[in-house]
Amino acid sequence: MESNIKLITDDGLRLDGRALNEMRPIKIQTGVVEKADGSAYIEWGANKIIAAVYVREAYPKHAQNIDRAIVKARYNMSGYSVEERKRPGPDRRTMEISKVITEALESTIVLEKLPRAEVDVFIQVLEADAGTRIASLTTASVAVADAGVPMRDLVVGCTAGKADGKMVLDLSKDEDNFGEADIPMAILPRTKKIVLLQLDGKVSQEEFDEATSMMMNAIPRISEIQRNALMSKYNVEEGE
Amino acid sequence: MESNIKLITDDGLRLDGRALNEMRPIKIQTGVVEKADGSAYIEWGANKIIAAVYVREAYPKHAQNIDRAIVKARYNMSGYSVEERKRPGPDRRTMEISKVITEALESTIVLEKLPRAEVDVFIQVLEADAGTRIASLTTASVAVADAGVPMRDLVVGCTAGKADGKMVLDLSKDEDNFGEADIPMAILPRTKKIVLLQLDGKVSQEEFDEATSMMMNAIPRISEIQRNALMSKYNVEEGE
Amino acid sequence: MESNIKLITDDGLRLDGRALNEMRPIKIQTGVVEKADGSAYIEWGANKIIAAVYVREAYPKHAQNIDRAIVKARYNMSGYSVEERKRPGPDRRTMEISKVITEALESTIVLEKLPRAEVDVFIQVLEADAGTRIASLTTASVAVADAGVPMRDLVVGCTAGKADGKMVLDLSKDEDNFGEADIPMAILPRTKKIVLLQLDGKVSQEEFDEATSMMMNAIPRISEIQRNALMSKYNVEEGE
Amino acid sequence: MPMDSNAVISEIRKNFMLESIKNGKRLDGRPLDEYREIKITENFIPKSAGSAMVELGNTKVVAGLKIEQGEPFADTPDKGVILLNIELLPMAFPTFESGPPSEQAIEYSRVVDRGIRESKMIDTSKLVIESGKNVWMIFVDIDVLNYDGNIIDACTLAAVTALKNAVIPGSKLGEKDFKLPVNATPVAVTMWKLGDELICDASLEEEQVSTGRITVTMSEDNNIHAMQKGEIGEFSLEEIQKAIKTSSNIGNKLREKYFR
Amino acid sequence: MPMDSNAVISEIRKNFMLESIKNGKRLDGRPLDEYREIKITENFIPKSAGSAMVELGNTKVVAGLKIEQGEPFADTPDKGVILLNIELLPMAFPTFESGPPSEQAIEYSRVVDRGIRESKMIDTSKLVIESGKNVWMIFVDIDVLNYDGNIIDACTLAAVTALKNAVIPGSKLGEKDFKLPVNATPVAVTMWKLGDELICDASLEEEQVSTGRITVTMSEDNNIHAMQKGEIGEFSLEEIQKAIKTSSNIGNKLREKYFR
Amino acid sequence: MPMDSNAVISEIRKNFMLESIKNGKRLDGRPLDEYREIKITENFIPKSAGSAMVELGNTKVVAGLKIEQGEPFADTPDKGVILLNIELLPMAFPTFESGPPSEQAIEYSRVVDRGIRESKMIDTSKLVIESGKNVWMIFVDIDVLNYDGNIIDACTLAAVTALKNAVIPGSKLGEKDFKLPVNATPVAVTMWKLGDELICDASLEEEQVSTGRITVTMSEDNNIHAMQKGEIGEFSLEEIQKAIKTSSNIGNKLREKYFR
Repeated sequence: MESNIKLITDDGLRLDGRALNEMRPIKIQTGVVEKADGSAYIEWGANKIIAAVYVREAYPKHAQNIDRAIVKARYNMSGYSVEERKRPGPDRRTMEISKVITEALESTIVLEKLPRAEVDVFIQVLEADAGTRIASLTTASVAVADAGVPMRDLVVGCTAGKADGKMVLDLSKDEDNFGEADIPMAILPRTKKIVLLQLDGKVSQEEFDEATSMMMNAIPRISEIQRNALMSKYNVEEGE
Repeated sequence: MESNIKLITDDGLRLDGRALNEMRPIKIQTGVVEKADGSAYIEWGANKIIAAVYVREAYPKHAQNIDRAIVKARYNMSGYSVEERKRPGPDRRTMEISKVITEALESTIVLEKLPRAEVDVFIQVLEADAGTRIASLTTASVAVADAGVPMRDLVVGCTAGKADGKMVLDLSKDEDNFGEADIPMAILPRTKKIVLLQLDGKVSQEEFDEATSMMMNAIPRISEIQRNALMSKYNVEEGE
Repeated sequence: MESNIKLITDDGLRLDGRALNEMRPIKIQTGVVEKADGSAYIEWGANKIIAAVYVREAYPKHAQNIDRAIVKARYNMSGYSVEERKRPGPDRRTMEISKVITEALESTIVLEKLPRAEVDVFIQVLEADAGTRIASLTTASVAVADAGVPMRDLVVGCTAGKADGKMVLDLSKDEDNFGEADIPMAILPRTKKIVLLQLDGKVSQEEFDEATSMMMNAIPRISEIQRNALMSKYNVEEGE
Repeated sequence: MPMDSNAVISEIRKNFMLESIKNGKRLDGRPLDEYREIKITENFIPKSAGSAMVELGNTKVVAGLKIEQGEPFADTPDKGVILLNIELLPMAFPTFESGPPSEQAIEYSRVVDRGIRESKMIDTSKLVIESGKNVWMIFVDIDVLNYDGNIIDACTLAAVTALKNAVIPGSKLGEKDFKLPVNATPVAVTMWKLGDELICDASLEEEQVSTGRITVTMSEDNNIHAMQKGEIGEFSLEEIQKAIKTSSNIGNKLREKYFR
Repeated sequence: MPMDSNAVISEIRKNFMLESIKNGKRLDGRPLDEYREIKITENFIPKSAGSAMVELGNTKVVAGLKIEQGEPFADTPDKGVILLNIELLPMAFPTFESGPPSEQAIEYSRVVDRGIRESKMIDTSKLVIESGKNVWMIFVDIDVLNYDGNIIDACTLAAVTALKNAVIPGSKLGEKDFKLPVNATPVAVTMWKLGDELICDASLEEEQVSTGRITVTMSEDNNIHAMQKGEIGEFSLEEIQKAIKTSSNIGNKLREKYFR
Repeated sequence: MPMDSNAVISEIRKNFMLESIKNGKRLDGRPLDEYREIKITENFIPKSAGSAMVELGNTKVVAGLKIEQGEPFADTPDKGVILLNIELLPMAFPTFESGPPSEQAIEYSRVVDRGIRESKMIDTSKLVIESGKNVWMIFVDIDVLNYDGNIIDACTLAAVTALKNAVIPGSKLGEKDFKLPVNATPVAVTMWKLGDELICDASLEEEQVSTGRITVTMSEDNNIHAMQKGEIGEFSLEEIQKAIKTSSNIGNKLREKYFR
């Protein structure tokens, strides 16, 4: 992360015109993968990500947990999703992301309600534009709910970071590439408990507090978009 | 496939002296792999291919079909079999060929007669000279019969194609490389049903009909060579 | 193996000052990997190698031998252990070494005493300086004993070779690289039976006899170091 | 064709399906040669060099292009390179697994690729930057997001649409960006045998009941450029000839409707 | 955190451990934020370009460096390359397997790597031999020989020690060997949640009982350079803030003691 | 040695075999040091640069050479490259599997390779086209088509025959094709211990009963160039010395018969 490029203009706005604490637009839709037990599609800025969930008996038998479910999230990128063609298959970065997403989902799924089961969460990043891990987690958690898996709360993801010495909400691609720090975080809105948190770059303790408070403020709005996506499905279904 | 090279001479013959509807010589021999349940070796022009068959209980148990056999043909090329050294192991081309050969054999093996069994067909191309997939299938089907596996008919493979604008039977390497189309086909001679068919290149519907009729005419001769190979084995065995 | 470099000085000593039949110093210590059932660490010249042993029920069940143990030794090199960085994972050389070490250990472990068991021997070469395979086997056999696995005898490894036309004991890195032959050997000291033997280079039958007699003479000393390592552990334990 | 023991079709439904098809009508009401609703979303991935989402009923695929510079193959120094790959994503069907492509995915990729390649849709000789050293490489990645049958036709539609929209980033060499030179519009038409009938655009449950699959890819020159008999099963020569005629007819219709 | 059904902690011991920690003391007598004995053996592998063995109680890791010439990454032509890899050797714990690195090993590698990279410990711009063509590549290989908890902190200590000792073989280019230019000393401090408490330097059995892991890596500039919440479990914002303060304190102490 | 539970030798047959060998005769009537019928078909693969099929009784292997240009290894810039690989094809024996080479295949490859390499059979310094940049690379691929014991000897015979016939395609560089320069004829002789006896050219069932394998490869200089003790089992020094003498005798006979 290098700060050679000017990321905040003289009038205090960001290169894409957003205020420091302004999110990019978010749209979520459920029921997009017909064969899956649950699914959701998110457009978060220019990110396009689809998540599908299968709930099944864990296999082979000796891999089952007799008292709770196993969760496996797999974050995968399409060949055309990034600037340079991405080779198919997992790499070290996607494996780490799969792990932290899995652990965040495990923290909210009521695992004891699904003994012997495996909850497979497949995430496909069709177009990537900064913040894919938290956008993936946000949509995956809707897909898990869409599959009828019992959850204590929907997980909401968000990022903040530092650009040109200022703390900003929901990093853009340029801010991610040329900014000074990136802090992805995910929480359970009801209890405000943190289930995913990473940081890389350089931030003081005060800056960290500023970043988290920006994100805490943004979370209710994202949570509402998640809930509306799940609701609208039920509304339609009732209307039929 | 590019047609820059003259493939048909002025007297209407092909570069290797064959007439348009003339096959290369074919020789088949059974019982060449002593450890296997059945085996056969073919020389088709300069192609040299060996096939060996093992019939066994499918493993692991949960992979078994309780009411019929599983068939798995694997087409493999020796490092020295082609112009440039072939790296060991399957590639996309050999995996596709393995699949279409497997499906052709499955179409003629009486699968219900071998519940829970796996019929493993290993094909090794020792020397390749155009038409290896149909030569492989032709010899593999003899090896399957040699193993005593019940079949509705022996599969006979053949190719036709287009070279210098003319339809020709049993493509040579040059015709395969520089001709305008390649049509491998395999049938069950008794019913004339088609169990393998591929095409790539450029042919009109009339040309396609000409190609298939050339191949249909050639099939009985190949079928006879297969039957003689199987017979001669029994003759020898009786004589012992 | 090329002999362009002078390996024996005019006063008949080797480049590192050793006499022709002189070993490098050897130190062995047990109990170095706390989680393992048995372990040992060896410093043999500049070689630094650690071996750890796990004894467990073989898995999956169908891989068990109902009447004896399975032994699996895996020889592995750290990235920093050799001149050029070693990529992680097995290669053809390390797989061959794993095989001959496994077979040497199998020859001395009383396999029938551990039906259904698997004896996993993990060997990590932290620093390599010629003779790693026999140093590995020497320390692995101590680790196996440390794990309480019944053995007919401890295996002792050693090398001899040819440098500047002379037979020498316990090859140095230079002698290994630029000498004319390398003969790693391992025996069971009690019966003097050979359980590992390899050779590459060029030696006459007489030279071979000279090499093996050099090694046979060296073996009791190495054997004693092994025994002391195992003893000192028990002494300490008793003292506690 | 994916197998899923939980989703195996009951004998009753299977017989009902075959009976209905014998009478010229499918369970969803379609005539034998009619496609489900086709929805093509062009430029679905704005950042790619060309893209399309294609929906055939519930079957959903996305094709996206990346165009990079690279070395040509040694035996074709004066041609650009097209690399086409279909991923049957594990999200698309319960039994699809993560990992390297299955035999099925590879067969599908190669059939779609042959149709495009052999129809000479793309003039790869126009993709050379420096002979033998540097050419444009076109990566055509196609993801199957939901599997409800007839992947080959859907993927061919998606790849052809993406290629038709594709822009070569000549600006990276200080020249102008330019449209990929396109000479033909191949259309793959796949047919399945159910009883004695051939049907087009099979749904997954129709695929599971079928006894043989045949794909015929043709372009506006009315020549056959690729054929592939797939799956266990057998065809008579007459059935193949009929399949070719059907492909020609449907190919013309689809070309008229989606590629004018 | 490795799982081993044979080694699962009994409910009784678990409750005893939690009760004890609630009272500010751990089963081995340590206060909540105290590390086990730390033993650092510098230059453990003389042939490497830099190395260290670190023991945290029974946890034992070795870091070794190889420095070779190679091509820089295309997007950073004027920077050397640091590649860090942790191997959880199968000898280190009963359930660790041979083969490609597990998700756990990759996560640990990446967290250790981020702390070193983001603190700008190494000025990679000083590792360029010829811009865009040839740079020094530093391979940091870390082997975990025995796993008794707190791998991230042990590996960071080992890697930082090895890098501080590292010598670039400039003599291979006809120049002088020179010490690797070092600008900061990052220290990773990982904390685990047990009940409502946070503890440092967990042993394996403490890891197995914990409900959440958080790593905070800081350098002498008192800034945070890497954080990672790991494992199933949740933290309040206050707990995170407390973890940052603890990391700052302990980092300063360890830096004082081992890196002066 | 391949294991096949279905083919395991009964105790009765095993004892009968050992008893017979004790009396100097094997079940097929051969004396202890006699080979089965050896059949060598030279130039079996006309398109390769050199080839041979070797049959030792029912054991059947094919060696074929490809000779291509490539870069030399960094540490031997003035030497061509020989790469030898044995494939134990899954067709050759019921328990052989498809996939990457097994430990057994790798051991066999390396033993055959060492015999050829260390005897200096091929003068690789004559395979240099441009020092450090371009050399002839000789790929020696050996396929085991049927496994009935004694693979190392059969593969060495096949590789040596193929190399003796090999032609370097100098014409590709505008020069003349030329025979590969050959300086020695290594012969591998492998012996198995059955009871207290050593036998040569074991059949598969003899391999399965044996308690130890020893290979000695010598050339006409009567020096030992490769040795390999393989499989579980142990030898006395006297047995090894006897094996060396046997190898010397048999090597001379085979060299006389097949390589004059």
